[in-house]
Amino acid sequence: MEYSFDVERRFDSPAGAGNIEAPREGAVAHGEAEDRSLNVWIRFEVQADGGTIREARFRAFGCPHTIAAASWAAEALRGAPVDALRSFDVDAARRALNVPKEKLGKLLRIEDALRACAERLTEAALEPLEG
Amino acid sequence: MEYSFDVERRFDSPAGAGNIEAPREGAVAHGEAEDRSLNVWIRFEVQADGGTIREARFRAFGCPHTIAAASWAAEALRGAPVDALRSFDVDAARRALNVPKEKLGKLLRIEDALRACAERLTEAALEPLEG
Amino acid sequence: MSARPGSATPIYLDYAATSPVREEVVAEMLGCLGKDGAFANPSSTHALGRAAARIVAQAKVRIAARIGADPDGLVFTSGATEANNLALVGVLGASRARRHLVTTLIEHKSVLDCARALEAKGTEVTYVRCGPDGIVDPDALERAIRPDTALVSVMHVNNETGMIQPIAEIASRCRAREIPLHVDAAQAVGKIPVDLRALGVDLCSLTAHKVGGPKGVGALWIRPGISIEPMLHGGEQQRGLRPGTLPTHQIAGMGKAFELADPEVEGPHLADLRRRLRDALAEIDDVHVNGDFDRGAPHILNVAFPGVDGEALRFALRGLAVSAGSACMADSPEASHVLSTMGLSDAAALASIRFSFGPTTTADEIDTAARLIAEAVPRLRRLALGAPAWCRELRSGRATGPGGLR
Amino acid sequence: MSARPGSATPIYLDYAATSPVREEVVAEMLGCLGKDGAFANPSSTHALGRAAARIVAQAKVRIAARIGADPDGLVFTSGATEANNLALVGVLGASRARRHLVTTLIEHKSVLDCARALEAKGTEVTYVRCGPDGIVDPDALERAIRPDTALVSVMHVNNETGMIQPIAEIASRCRAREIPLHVDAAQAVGKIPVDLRALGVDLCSLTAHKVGGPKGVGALWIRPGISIEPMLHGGEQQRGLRPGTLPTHQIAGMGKAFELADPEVEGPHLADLRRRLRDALAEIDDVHVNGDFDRGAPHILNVAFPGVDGEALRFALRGLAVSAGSACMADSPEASHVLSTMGLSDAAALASIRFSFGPTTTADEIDTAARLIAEAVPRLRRLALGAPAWCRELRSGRATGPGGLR
Ligand SMILES: Cc1ncc(COP(=O)(O)O)c(C=O)c1O
Ligand SMILES: Cc1ncc(COP(=O)(O)O)c(C=O)c1O
Repeated sequence: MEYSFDVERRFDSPAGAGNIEAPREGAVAHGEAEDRSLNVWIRFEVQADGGTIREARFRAFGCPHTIAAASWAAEALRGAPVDALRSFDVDAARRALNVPKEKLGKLLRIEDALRACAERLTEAALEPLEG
Repeated sequence: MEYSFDVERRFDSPAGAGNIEAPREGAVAHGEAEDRSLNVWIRFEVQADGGTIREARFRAFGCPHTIAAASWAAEALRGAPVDALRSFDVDAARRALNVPKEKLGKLLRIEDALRACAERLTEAALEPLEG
Repeated sequence: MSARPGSATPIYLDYAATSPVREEVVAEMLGCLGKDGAFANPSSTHALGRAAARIVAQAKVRIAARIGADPDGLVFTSGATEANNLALVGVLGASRARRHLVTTLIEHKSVLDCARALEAKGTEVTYVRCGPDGIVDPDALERAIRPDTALVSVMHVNNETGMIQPIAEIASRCRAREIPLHVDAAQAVGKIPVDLRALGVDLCSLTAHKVGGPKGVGALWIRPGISIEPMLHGGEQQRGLRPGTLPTHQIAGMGKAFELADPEVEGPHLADLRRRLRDALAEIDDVHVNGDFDRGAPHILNVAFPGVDGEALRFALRGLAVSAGSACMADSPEASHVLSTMGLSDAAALASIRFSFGPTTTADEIDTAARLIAEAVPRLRRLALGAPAWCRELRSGRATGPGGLR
Repeated sequence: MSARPGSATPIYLDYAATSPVREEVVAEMLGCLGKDGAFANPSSTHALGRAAARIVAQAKVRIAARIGADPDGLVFTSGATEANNLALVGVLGASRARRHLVTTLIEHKSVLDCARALEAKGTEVTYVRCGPDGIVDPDALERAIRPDTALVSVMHVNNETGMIQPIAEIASRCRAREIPLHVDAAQAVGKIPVDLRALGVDLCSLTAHKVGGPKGVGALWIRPGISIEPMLHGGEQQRGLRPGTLPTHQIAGMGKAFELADPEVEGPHLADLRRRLRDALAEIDDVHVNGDFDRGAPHILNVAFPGVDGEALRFALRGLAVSAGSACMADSPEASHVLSTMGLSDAAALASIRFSFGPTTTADEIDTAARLIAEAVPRLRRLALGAPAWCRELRSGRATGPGGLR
């Protein structure tokens, strides 16, 4: 298996890993995805501020490429419109990080987890308007 | 194939090789034997003096062991009673020269050639009595 | 610190995959290469050929001495893979009436895949399981024997777990039923005493490169009287059982390596290293030795680190040269068939690492390795906090039959 | 004079049996042996394994360049014997409908014996004869092809006579009928240009030890798209076609040897030596080159000395390391099947000697050899004065069919 320098760097210190300290109840939405046959599980947490993603964090059980791509995604999403959770293209991450094509199956679980976040965010995203 | 020192020596300078200069008509008898499948041909010449072999010489197309054994036989027969031509035991030569057992088939042609000499010698051997 | 991730030379803990060639072995090999050496064809009858043949004969004596066997029974091959294939295909091929093979689920791929190939051509094969400890039960094996069994094939030391199989017990049962026993001793030689005469083994596969000899040479030892057919045809070398120009330098190297690989001399050091690593890893939570520590060969320690992804773990430990399972399936994402047969979950099997040691491995290297592991495993587990149970469980309830092997 | 009978080191004129390993090749091999070298298993995914894999890849490029082929088509084996077996058994095994093999009566034993073994398992084999010049007629070969022919196998350079076979002509005929062509190029590489792309060959057997590389390693080159089954099973190395730990040092050595064995560089020297020996021997009565001198590879001269026994001749010439026929039948008293097929009498075939040369052979060595022969042959002929005609005749009227081969 080949690992690019970027994968190596993000694997060794994965920016965006961890949980978000929720500023208040409901402000953080999470989403998970897994594929047992591919030995991968991913969880994302996102905190939205109106229509904008203020913070995104992940946890992962997965290969170095998965971890690196999740880290890339967490950073890319920060400051993006919440729509980006649904439209996130993990293949862009794959290309940016020079991840071999055969890893796409695992990486797609990142899209699933982000979509799951978006599902939950619909409710939570209302909050800032109220607050 | 293994060659003992004695085989080597006799092969390099085969004592007893060649023909006998016949002192007079009929004094020398010859005998031949061959086995084409074993790639061997042997010819012996013997000169008898009464009941005694005065001289024995050979020629051979054959392996080093055959040549060495023929040389051994030629020397061993010199001075022996003519009966020795029939009773010559090539296996004694084989053992004396340390020739591998599997060569016995070829070596037995030496006995055949000597017996063929003996056949012819019966007439010639009369000569010395007359002379 | 040369062992840090990304640094040039990792710590080599993969001796079960292959070993560096010992200096004395290199010297022996060099004596057979150049124009002043014994480079000639050992089958040539001229003086130079006979000089090479004497070296081959000497190597046979050395090899046979290490395994307690008669040198004449040795047939050189390109390694244990070929020896295993020759044993199975050769004995089954020579057997007319008996068309049944008994082997185990924990054999090296070269036995298992060969058995599969024989199945495709009409041989019936019974694959005996091992226990959760990775050891085959001689009684279970005996029950698999049938009146039409032509051969039993069991490895001596498993290449993934290092578990020593009860060959003496299995051999006595085979002998009682007059069934030839083939033993793959690739991982046993030099690590534990091997005495084919005492064990009563009929065929034995050997390889040089696991004991400081060169890669690409091995042998099948065959007890006189065993019926066996060649796999390769051509030329009269090795009584026609295995033609091809004999690689003198390889054989000489194997001979020297076997001479030097004395388990009495080298075993204690290996066993110390193994215990040291086990003790150091015991400091980390939820770490498990695969197999029965007390019944393992001294050079292999296979450890499960549940809760982390196997590939991530190996990448985190890229300062160590180690294998997941065996090198011959190194690039495959499948869980080891051996660990699966022992009942490990797929995730835990994938998160298992085989550490293996050689005579030049040092305690320092073990300590550095343990430190790297003690950093990597908790870090990766933290990253996976909240992951579902399947990511963390050690054992699966599932049984694996031969169908699950590939 | 070191070349005298009985002296310690004979003059080596048996390069077609095997060759000393070149110094540069030894250096390359040494880089893959010790702990500081690329000793790891090339299939291991760790950094050390990948370093070894890169060496294997480099060797493939070098080997492929020498034969004008794509490196990806190379499958490493233990030598040309195994490569020949793999080609025949593998292609016939993969072929369902077609069960016919065409080969020739002058092939190496590893092809002929393998063809016999296939016959025993139901393959039909046609053995094409050669002419009295030792060369196979492409038309005769074409006539042997049938609609159910699965493979044609013809060697490039004969190992006994050195005769170059008309591979390009044979290949174009095979291509026209869409039958794969296997070529055993063991004796061709490094001696004459080999360009598989230009020739249109589909499978090609190679070996390292005939060109200054190590014994015990070779390869089968396979054109993409050719259906072939493995002979050995186990592990995924080499796409499953030939499992077993790759012997990095052997492969690296083969790569270097193939790089150095350039017929453009070394051929002229070999050709000079060959002509020199032929001219010197022409001074002796009744001496005959076996084959067509002008169509032979530059490293082999096979000469018949009718009127002497072959074994006696070789013993008289024990100051020379030479072979009667090929080394793989060196200990057998049978006449060479190749020379018999060419029509030589048994006695003349037995009294034939293969002289073969390498890059380090000198003109002085040739001259000494010629002198020894000029002494030995007349002496042995004198000793056999009066022998019957069969001892002296060069040719037999007899034709040899495949039944006469063993
Ligand atoms: C138990 C066992 N058998 C067989 C083999 C195959 O040996 P080789 O690489 O010599 O073909 C190995 C190692 O690869 C092994 O560990
Ligand atoms: C033409 C030919 N084919 C095949 C072989 C066998 O090669 P190897 O010794 O590598 O098995 C040889 C030499 O022995 C040969 O000359």
